[in-house]
Amino acid sequence: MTSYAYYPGCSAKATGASYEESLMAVARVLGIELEEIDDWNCCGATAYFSVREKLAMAISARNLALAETQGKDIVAPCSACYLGLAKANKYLKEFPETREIVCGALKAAGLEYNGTVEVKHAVEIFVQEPMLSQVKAAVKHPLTGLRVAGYVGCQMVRPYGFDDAEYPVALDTITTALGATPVPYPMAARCCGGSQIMTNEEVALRMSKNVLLAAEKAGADCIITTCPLCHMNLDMFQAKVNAHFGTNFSIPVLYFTQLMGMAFEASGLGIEKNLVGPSAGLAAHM
Amino acid sequence: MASFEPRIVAFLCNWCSYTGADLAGTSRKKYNANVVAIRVMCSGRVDPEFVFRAFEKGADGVLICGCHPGDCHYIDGNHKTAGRYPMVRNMLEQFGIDPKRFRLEWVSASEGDRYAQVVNETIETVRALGPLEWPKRLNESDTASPA
Amino acid sequence: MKPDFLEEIYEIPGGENIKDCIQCGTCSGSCPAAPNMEHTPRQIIAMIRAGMRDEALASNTMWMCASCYMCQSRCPSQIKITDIMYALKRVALAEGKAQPKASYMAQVFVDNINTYGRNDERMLIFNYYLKTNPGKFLSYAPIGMSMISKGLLSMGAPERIKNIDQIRKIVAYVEKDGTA
Amino acid sequence: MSKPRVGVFVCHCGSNIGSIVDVPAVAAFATGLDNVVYAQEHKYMCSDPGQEMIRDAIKEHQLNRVVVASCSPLMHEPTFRKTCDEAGLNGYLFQMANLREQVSWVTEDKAAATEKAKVVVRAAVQRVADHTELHTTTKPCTPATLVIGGGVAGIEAALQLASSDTKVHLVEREPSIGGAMAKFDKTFPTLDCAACILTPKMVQAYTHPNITVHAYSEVVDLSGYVGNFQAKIHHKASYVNNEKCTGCGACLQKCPVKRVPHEWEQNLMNRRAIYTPFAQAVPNKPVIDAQHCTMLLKGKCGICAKVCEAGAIEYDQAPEGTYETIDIGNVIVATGMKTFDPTPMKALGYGRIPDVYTALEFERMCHASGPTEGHVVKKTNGVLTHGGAAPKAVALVHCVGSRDKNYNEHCSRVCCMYSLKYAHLIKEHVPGCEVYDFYIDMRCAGKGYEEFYNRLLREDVRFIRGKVAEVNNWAIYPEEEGRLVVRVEDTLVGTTRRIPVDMVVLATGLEPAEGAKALAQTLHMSCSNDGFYLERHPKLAPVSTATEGIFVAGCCQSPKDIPDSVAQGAAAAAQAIAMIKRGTVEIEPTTAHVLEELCSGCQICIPLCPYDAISRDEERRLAVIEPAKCKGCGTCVGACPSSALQQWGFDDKQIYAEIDGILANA
Amino acid sequence: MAEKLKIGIYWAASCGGCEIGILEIGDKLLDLIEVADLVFCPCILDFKYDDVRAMPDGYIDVCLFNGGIRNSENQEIAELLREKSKVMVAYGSCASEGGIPALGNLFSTDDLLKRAYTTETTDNPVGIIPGPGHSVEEGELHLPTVHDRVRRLSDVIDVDYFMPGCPPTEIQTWAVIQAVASGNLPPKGSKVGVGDKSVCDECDRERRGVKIKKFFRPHEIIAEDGWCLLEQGILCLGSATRSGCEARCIDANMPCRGCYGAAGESKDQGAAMLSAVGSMLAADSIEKAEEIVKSMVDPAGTTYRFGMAESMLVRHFPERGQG
Repeated sequence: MTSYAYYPGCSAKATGASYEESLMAVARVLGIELEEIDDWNCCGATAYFSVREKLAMAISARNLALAETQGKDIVAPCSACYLGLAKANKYLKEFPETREIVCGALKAAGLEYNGTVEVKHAVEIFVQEPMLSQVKAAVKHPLTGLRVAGYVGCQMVRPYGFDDAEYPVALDTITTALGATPVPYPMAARCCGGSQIMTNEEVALRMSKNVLLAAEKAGADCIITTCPLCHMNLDMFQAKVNAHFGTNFSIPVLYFTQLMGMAFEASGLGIEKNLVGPSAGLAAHM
Repeated sequence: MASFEPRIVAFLCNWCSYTGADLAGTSRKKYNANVVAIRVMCSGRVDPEFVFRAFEKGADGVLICGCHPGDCHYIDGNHKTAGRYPMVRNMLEQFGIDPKRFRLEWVSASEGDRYAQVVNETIETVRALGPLEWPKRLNESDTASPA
Repeated sequence: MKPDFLEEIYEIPGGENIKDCIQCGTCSGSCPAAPNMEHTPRQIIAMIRAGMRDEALASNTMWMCASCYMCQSRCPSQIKITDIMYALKRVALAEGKAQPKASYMAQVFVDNINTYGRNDERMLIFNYYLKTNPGKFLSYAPIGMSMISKGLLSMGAPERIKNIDQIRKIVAYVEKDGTA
Repeated sequence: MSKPRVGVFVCHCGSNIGSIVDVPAVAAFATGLDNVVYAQEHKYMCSDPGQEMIRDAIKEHQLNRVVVASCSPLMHEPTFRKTCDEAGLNGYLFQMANLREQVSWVTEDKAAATEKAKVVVRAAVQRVADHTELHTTTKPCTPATLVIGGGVAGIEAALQLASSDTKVHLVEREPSIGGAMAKFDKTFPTLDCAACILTPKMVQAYTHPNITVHAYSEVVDLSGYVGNFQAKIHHKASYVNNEKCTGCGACLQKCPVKRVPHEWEQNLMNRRAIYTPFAQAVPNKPVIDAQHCTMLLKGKCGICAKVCEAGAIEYDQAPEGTYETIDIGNVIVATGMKTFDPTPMKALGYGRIPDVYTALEFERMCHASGPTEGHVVKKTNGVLTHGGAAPKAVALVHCVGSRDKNYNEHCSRVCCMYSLKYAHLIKEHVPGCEVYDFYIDMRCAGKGYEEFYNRLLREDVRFIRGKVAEVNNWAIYPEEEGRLVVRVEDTLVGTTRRIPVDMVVLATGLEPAEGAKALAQTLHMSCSNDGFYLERHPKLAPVSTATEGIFVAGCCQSPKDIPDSVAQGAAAAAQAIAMIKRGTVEIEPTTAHVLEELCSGCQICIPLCPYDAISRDEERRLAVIEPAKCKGCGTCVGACPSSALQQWGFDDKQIYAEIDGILANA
Repeated sequence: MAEKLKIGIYWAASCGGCEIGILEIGDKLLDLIEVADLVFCPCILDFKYDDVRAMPDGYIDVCLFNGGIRNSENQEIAELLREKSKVMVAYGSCASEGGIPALGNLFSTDDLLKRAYTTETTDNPVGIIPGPGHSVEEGELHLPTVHDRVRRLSDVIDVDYFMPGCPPTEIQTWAVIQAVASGNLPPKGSKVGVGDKSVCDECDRERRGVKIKKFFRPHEIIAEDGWCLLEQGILCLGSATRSGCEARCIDANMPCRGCYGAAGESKDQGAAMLSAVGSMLAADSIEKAEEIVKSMVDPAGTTYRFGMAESMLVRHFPERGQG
């Protein structure tokens, strides 16, 4: 059975709890082992990277070092964590001076990292064969007729990532595998405002609005996300968007793992924790 | 051994590598001055005896550059060079000469930058290995006085 | 003494590519936040190269950056624009030229990590608005309440990771190295 | 030979060498070397006074060896060989020391440069002592030229050659000559009709008694040497007998297979299974597309044969085609370019949004015999017909796949100008249509080009300085509904904009033609990093290549406009003609030869020679080398285990001397 | 009748095969006795070095010196015999090219002594490694100093003629004796009884232009008769080895081992062999070549089996040699 070092990331333990729950539920069904990295720390995230570049790499690398002792590749469900870890991993290999400082720092903390770990996003482990076939096989309740807008946002696909940076397909692949219908969704890889939501709320809300608008136009019954922060902006702040722009979106926003869970008829998906209630189309499948 | 300046003899094929080396010049790429090039029409002309001769006469490293496989001006002369290369390396190793002192690289006529880079790399590798001083080693090493 | 501004930029991995900018504007055209920036990313690069240090550092541009990396993935000169924005934030913070409101967030976040090893969102939000706009904090009450009701916000005290000392050692090492 | 008396001449090359290398010191150093009887410096050794100095010194000091320490031998070796010859000293008793390209230009530290210069000179002095007199041999030059590529550059070259009574073989892989230009509607900046000026030249070339046009054919091998090449030409199976075919076109009308994508029309319309690429095709002989012809696939149909009164249809032609070997004296390569495929640039929507077009697609759209009969219209349900709706606004996007390190770093040189042409054509075809022209830098270097730009400025084209970041078809604001949105920074204003349009034309850049690399290998030419063919010298020999007797012209060497391509075609022709009129070619004497007293006929060398220049004399048990066939690579010499093979000008002694010279004080 | 010819025969670093080689002249030995006296030959008769020291200079007419110079004794006697001999012949491969013992040149003297005196093939419980001045209870032993490298006879004394071969053929030997006897000597320094070309000149095997895909040692393959051994992947040194032996080994379906030394103008037998065989590989890239070369065992030991002391890299006078 496939086994990974699981890196939850901070949100998964709080606002993103239902992402973790549903991911675990789905992994159980597919026989994927996700062994949480013991005593992991923050990935550095955008905010940290932006003001303490090398330091962010160093603390990020601590997780890589921990995972290396497990001898497994890392799976991160949060796109920001994915990028934080992947970036550290990449720069360590590409830029000797960075490697020097970071390895020095790890050494100071009694750790070492030899660059043997690969960082994967949670989506990645499901879309690649043979796992994709197993996903199809695990579907008990095909989500026939459900129109899904697959939203991956930014950091899962840019600047690195395994899917197209402009028009990603991974989520549509999964959606189709679950029997549902992916809607053409131009905003799939556009920014939700993410890290700006607190510092420049107005800007962030406008971005979220465009993401929601495109989903509505596409006639989506729901949006699926791959990141707790995106989820927060699109779900929790949907009301704020409506208030701010006088729109009246009511588009349920699910973690893609929740959608998978529904199709698998798995329990403990935390769907009830999403703020925007199910649309008619979605309710039909719940 | 603070400032050891290695001496590198480079054999360059006329069509790709020597032209590439000239391009490095016309585009003013700077590289270490410790390499001196010998022009041959094709890297296939480079007889292993030349390589040995260079080491025998005190070279610290030897570099051969030819056209990329497939680009040889003489169709496949560089394949012959490629064939001799690993043998010569093994042989040098048996004589106690570090094979890293002997390098074969493909440099095309448009790869001026690459030539400069290859030269600098080679010199740094050899510098790290230290002086070879083969003639000195041969002279010193013997007790007997020749007639 | 301060390093030369451009040097500061070159110093980031791949930062030297800024020399390759042809001022085509692809970055700005790709930027979702550009309309709210005092200077577009392209202009900021021009300003950096023109040595307009203070203007660039005082700009809100880098603080508007949402880190979506669209500019970077499209740049025809392969410039790591997002990283450059980060570098600007660092210099601005280091020299106290940063727009206060904007820079608090990052600062709070960093303190947060350095103390707990992880990011406790409640502490983040609380500390941030404490510094910037306590009134605003209340506007989050509805969301906050619904989150609590959904069990997405625990009321427990923030917890540290076991080996927080490792984080401290790492921080100490890199900070003394001065290149953080 | 009498004891060597070497003269060393060190050049300052203005400041090129002099500013880094201490030339007087080098000259002084040379004086102290064995065999050196005279050493002198000069500001410009290649100048008349410089050469005069060498000639005088040879006579005055009875020099029997000369070393010139200046630039690269690839630059001036012939010059100084000639200088020696003029002074009665055999040009091969001369050796060049490269102090410029490989010393002064590449070394920062002056002291180091001077030291290296001394070493290089010492090596040359030691080497030249072992030089022997050599003499170039002359061979007759076959009075015929092979021109590869029937575009405007190739046609021009062929016509020039033909008019000098030289036989020409013009090889074109498409069914018709004409190349890219034949696809164009108008040409910038004069706006005259491409077909009107090109078609006569095509016909002229095809009918010229001195020109044999091999259409639908490719060069698959080139052997021999300058003046005496043999080219192997592959004639692809066309299933039509060109002798019999009258070009009446009956078959084109009757062929029932109508849904074949028309490559020549950029797949914007369909063609039949038997076709000519375009109406004015030259030769006007159809070819059958074996992938789609039901007769060839399933043995059913045969209509074209039925309707062909001339009985020219030959289904039984060998599918692999036929081969022909021709003798020529030299070769002109004019294989042109292909345009960049923008599909990978997803942000620009090509292939996803119907009304985003490449430059060539739009060219065909403007063309009276193109898919829309010259109407500039939008697609209707994804299909382009002349009935389509006219756009209200069109965006012209510059630098697509050019000046972009993710694709091609080079500037394609013609996109700015043809975009201006399109801007004008759109205004002409669709009165009142808004035209937005998005550029990074407007590059209008050429006769009448800037004037053309100025003219367009007056034609109310909206020029916006900014590379288009994105083209999408989803509206955020009402005025964008149902249209395409161009996202860009107007860099002159410093604001980002969303501009709604109905059609986008991508100014796709120029790339090396399909198969350029393979042909380079067939002809033993080099490519530069951008993949275009490498000229011998970017300034002084722009249409020559490193290979004697092979010339390049047009876009295969780098992106060019039509006037430059034509000029190069003519220039290459001039060089080819010069060689042929001379009637002979000089063969370098630096070939391999056998020392018979040492050769044991082991035959190691024989299979190594790519030119079959070595054979075995059975009764004498010796290797024998045919000098005319030997190209002087020296691979056999390097391989000979008993040093029984040597190469004139590169023999073991000379190279040993050079090695020893380099390492003299090691 | 004229005074009989005085012949000296000495063995330095050698195996004794050369003496057997001399016996190979068979019943010509009787003719030899007619015209010559053996005045010095430790291998056959009991002589003391002092007997030689007692001889007047140039007393010996011709000295057939075999074996390379491995230690101080070899060198001392070489110098002594040079004084006492009119004509000095480097007899056999060891004296002229270093021969088998010179393979030791690839190793340090210490390694050689350890290998010789301490490895399993030697019964030496206390692990004695003899050296100059070695004390046993009987007293001090004075042994020759082992040099760091085997050199050619011509590296330590002035040699008149060279007669390579392991051992030289009876024809060569007899030719030289006759030459000296009759007094019509070839020019000084010439190699006697050999050709200028390579062994291929005397080999009739067929070349088929086949490229080498793998190398075999003689015991790994049964070579096809009549077909060039090199093309079959057997490292036959014929093409890089001086002719004169009539390709005897090859006729016996065994590869030439190169005992006559480098052929023609070649300066270095091993390098020459590599240049030839390297050009024959079925490889169009460094990677492929490396793959094939893996099967070539001990290139130096094979291509310099006899010529090691002559190779450029371990030759004695680096500053000498054609330039």
